[in-house]
Amino acid sequence: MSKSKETSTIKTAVLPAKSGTKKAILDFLKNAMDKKNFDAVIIPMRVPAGDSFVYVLIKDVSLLKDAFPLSPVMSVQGARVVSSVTRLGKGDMKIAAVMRPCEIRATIELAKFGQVDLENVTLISMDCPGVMPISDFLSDPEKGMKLFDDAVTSWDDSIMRPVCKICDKSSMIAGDIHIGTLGAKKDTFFMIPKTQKGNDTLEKSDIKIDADLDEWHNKVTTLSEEKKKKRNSANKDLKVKTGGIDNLIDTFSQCINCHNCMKVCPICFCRLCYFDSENVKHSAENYLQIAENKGSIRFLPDTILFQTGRMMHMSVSCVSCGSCEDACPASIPVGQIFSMIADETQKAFDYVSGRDINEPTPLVAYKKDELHEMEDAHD
Amino acid sequence: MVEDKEFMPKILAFLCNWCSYAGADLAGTSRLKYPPSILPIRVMCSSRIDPLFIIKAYLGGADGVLVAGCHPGDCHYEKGNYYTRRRFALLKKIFEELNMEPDRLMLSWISASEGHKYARVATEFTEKIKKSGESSVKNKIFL
Amino acid sequence: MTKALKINKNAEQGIKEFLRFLLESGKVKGVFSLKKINKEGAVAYSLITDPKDLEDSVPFYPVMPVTAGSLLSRFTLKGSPDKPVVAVMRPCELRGFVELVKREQGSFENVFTISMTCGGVYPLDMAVDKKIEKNLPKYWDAVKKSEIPADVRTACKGCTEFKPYTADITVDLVGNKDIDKQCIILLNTKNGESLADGMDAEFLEKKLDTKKLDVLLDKRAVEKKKLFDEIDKKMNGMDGLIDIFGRCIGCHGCMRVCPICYCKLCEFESPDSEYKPSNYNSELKKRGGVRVPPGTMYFQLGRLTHISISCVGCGACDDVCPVGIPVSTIFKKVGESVQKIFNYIPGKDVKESIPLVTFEKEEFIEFEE
Amino acid sequence: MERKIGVYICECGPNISEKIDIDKVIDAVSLPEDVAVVKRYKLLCSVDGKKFLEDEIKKQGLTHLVIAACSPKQHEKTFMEVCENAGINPYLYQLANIREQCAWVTDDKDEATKKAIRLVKAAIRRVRYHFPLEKKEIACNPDVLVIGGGVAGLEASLQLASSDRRVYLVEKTSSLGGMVDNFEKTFPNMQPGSNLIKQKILDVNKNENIKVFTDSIVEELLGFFGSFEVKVKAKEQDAFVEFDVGAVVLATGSSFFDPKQTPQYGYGTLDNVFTAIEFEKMNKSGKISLKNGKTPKNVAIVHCVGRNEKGYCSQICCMYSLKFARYLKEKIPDVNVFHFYSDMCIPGKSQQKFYDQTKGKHINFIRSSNIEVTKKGDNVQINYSDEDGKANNLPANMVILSPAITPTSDSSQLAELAGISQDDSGFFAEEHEKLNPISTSTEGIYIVGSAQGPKDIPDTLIQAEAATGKILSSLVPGRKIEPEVKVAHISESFCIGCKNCMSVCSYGTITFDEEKKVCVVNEVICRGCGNCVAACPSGAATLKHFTFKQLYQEILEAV
Repeated sequence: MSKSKETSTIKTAVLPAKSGTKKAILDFLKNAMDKKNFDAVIIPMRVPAGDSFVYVLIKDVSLLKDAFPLSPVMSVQGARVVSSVTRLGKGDMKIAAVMRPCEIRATIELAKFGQVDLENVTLISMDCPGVMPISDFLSDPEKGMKLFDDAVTSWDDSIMRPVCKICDKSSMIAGDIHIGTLGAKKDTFFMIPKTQKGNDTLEKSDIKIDADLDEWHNKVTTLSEEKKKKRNSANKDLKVKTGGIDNLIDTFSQCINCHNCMKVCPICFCRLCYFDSENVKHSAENYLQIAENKGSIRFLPDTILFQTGRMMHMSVSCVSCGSCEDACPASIPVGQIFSMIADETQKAFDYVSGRDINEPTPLVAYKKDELHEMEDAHD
Repeated sequence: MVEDKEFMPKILAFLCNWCSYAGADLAGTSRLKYPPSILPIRVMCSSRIDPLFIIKAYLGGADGVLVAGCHPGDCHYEKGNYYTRRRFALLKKIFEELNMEPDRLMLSWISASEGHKYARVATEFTEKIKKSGESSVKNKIFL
Repeated sequence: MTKALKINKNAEQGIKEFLRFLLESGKVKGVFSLKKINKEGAVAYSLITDPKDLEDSVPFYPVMPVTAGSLLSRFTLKGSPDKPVVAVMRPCELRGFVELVKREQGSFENVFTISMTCGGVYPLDMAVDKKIEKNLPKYWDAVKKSEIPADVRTACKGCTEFKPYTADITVDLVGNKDIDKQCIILLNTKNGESLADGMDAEFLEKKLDTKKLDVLLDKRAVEKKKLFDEIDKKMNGMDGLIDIFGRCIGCHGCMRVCPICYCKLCEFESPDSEYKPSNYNSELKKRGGVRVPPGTMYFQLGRLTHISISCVGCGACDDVCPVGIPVSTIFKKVGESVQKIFNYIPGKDVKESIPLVTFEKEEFIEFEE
Repeated sequence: MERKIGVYICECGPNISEKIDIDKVIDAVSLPEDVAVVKRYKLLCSVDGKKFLEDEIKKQGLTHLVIAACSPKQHEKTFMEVCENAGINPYLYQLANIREQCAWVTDDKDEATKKAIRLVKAAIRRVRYHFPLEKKEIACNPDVLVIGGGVAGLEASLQLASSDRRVYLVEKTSSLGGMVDNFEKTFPNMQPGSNLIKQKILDVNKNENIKVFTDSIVEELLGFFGSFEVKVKAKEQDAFVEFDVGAVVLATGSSFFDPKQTPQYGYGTLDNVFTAIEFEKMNKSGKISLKNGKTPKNVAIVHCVGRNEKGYCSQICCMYSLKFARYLKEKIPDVNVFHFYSDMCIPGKSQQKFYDQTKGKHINFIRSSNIEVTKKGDNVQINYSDEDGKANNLPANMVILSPAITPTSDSSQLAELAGISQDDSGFFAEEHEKLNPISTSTEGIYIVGSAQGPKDIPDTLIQAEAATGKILSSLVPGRKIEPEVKVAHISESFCIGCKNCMSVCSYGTITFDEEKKVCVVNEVICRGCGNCVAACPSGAATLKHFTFKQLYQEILEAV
């Protein structure tokens, strides 16, 4: 199996964006819908109150003008959206989903778990400057809009989610088409087809795919290297802060077991979480017995079990989107922690979540000759 | 567009099998006339009507929802309609509190022999809904 | 007049001494109380069996990480303790538990309850950076004076049910000027009396001073009206609701922390509520576009039909909402009005049926047309 | 398997075709790909029509069927049979009512057509979510348990017992006969009461298909229509007799209001104040006399004792009070009888006549209120207000009180045993006053006689015969019972055990599994109203053929 194709062999289209990239992307979508290349589009829209952005499945082209391909917040992880639309059947509509790279990677993970049917979906990603923590945006939406607009221009990540600040995959192409703004000349942007489906889509829209990718590629590589450095150092600090059982308990001491993190996680797709099931409910006497062993127990007692258990269940597929952290009412840096762990678990299996739809998730596959470092030394 | 036709509401009528549905049938066999706004949904007992159905119908764009069952004391299943009435009261109150057009919901007891009442209720409710106008919920995309 | 116990220590130390007596004398097998669980001072509910561990307990700490009603439900759902356990909880938490017991989600068997006249709790986000700890002196000062402490939960600001209905024991806090030096423990029930029996402390006959409670009640009522009026202005039909709930991210945290929402799997997360491609098709045909995941309003309205009748106004849903929707104010406002038509006060009496599983033959005639 | 839906629209002669543009409907509903065929036909319910449908289903290989025609009340079953004959499950079909609730009620043909399109579309949408339901058959036990050996129980036993149906008659006292056995004569024809009952007792005793238990009570009654398990215990014995029956007749009779609760009548404190049943017994013994052995000259009969307290008229007291006047006149020709009454209850074809015949010299009727009986010398005195409200009094030697009929003291116990409900007064509650006056909320358990409410002998016998009719027609030996198919079901994995469903169920269908802490539906008893489903907050309960999805899809299409 090949790792993703050498980027330099891929060609890109260069499109004009005289009235801004947003407008250009919407025009592209409108044009594609008019040509019946797509019947519907999944894209963020600003809610009427203006204080958030949500995904809308749009069929009526006239609604597109209010769409926001690069919204400042990620209120719902896009993978959940694609799953909602296609889980029970691919349907008869050709749909374009315009989302962030991490959302697309999660979508691909869900496809591996049968939670998404991609047959009729074209995944369109874009260079991502990050998203703002939702509470920051909510505190003053208008100011938030302005800050975000500035950040898109300057590519400054200081207002973004903590995991966005250290995201080294913010331009990773995992879907069918990627919209590149980095390295593009003024008033232009790239449309990079990654798959045959992407290629066809662009061709059907009469878009020529003939330009080199080097400028974009160089810029992205530089940025990604920078972020990787930042990431490594942040993770090192975090490991010191949260490593060891005592620190871990301290970190999660404010957890209220609301399981919001699980609920908004794009990878946690179970209808009923194991950690909410009958398996974790005990009798009063059981609880008292546990308490008596220690003098007292926190109630409910299974916070660390839940957190580590959830890691077991999803960390190889974690895309480091940070939705969990946005949803945590106790301000636990849960996104950063899970992201840090995910780095390690995925590395162990030479796996990158959402990188390639043909790569099986690590726990449903094995190689005969691997992971010997985990085994006892004696032969 | 041919002409501006008069607004004909879409009203869902949940009818219990034994009384109200039979009453509606009787209106038919008696050749009574009422507006085509009413669309019947047959359930065995009005107590099957989960308030969530009514919410769904409303969010789905129904201009009105009618819940009809046997008269209190006459329920084919003894006391189902008493619970229906409580659930309806609860839901109506919630709609009221949310300033959400409670008048689009209606509860009526119609027996198998009350074909006339059915036709009258259907007509009057339709008139009432016509006055309230088309439900704006129909066009909402952020539900 | 009720039998009461007077312990000459500040209220929190007093109740801790009482709890210690209960554990040491073997009258109870365990104590449910808020407790500091680490050096940082994080506070969580704990089940304490060793009297020594009571040292870190903070029974009256003004925070509600989870509602104790839900916890006691979890504690007793799979079988009650075989010897008494005592739980210190706020009036709304107790009401929540009563509602759960009515729904067979827990039991009072061998569960004794200590509650208090409640000054309210701080929102969860204030637990970060020790903000609550720093606020404590101001908090207790306000409680003493029958005032609403600044910055407490919105739900607490407008809560008019701060005196417990059914606690075995009530600790006199609101308006009690002497909480720094004495702890008055009212023994409301036989269970309460039997717990206190044998304690080396002063026994007296006492009654809650309704005047000082009324002072707070009036302030809270004013606050409540203000909250309700404000939200009422916003609840302007479907557009108003979309404005309020538009930013909902669908985490359903409000449902998960709600003491009344007790289903294993919420109906709104069940297969029944999922959209098939055909559903999307028909929605799109109608509206041109549809929010995904769908059903934000359906969830909120549906949850209102499911729980408003029993909403105890604890405010846990507000605390957990990552996007700051005033869930609790809306649910409490709707809740009170539906409770009124059924003449029902949730959590008041464990023997009273939930209105939706009972009926009277002559009622609600006004709803029929 | 691919779904292939066939849609057939009935012209119903001119009934539908003149009011609805059927071709337009066909056009409008032909779109979805799983709709394999849409056709019109002149009269689907005709023999030819049914044949046509059957052939179509087979020829087209249809999996689902939608018929747009008349009301399901008319022909739902007809087309279910067609489905069965054609080899598809009859529940994979839906009938859209475009006649009674569309064609016949809509003037404008355009509008009617539009409405018909919506109705048919909704039916198509719904039928996609139908799943096959299988008819169940259970072997039924034709035997019957009759509780109560009074006139009602005896009559029911005699009617039911036959060579292929055994009757178990359980009587709690030591002898059969019940209340009627006390009556020397019965109104209105003044025939000897004991003759009537004696013959029945004789017949029962010699009927080898009736097993009589006296001095016995039913200790346990479990199961459902067609299969109840019964445990009978003889008094003062520990051993049970156990047997199975298919139906139960409750004929446990009634009791009397205790006049001691109304001390103003002097019962229990004054001599020569008797209750009606005491007087019946005295009369049957052959001699009517005062405590001192003397013959009474002036006898007062007080009607409606306890009527206000109980809040209902007991129907038969006026008549037996009149009968008492006859008894008195027969045995003491010169006696003076005074009826103290407030309303005379003499309905029906023969009762007025009885009253007219009884009325006469020395039999006085005093319409009165505020009655009080006091002692006056050796005698008693009746103080009362007359019709004008004026206080008055009347001395008498003897007072007979006609008390209200009440439920027996063990009726609550019996109701619980049988799982049936009681009315506000404590009598067994019938399923429906008008529609099902002898059935109860538990199928297969019937109530007859005064256990259901005050009743005279003819009405009691009518009920006994009605109940036996129900049983004979539904519990045929050798025939299987088909319980309702469209019943509730509770998902064990989603049920949280809150018992909301149990609280609202009228039929005791739902039980609680203490081990798993979940509610369980007994599908044999369930009648399929769906109340429990709407009461369930977690969506664990569902009603087959009226599932959330089916209704929800229908709703969505309809709006």
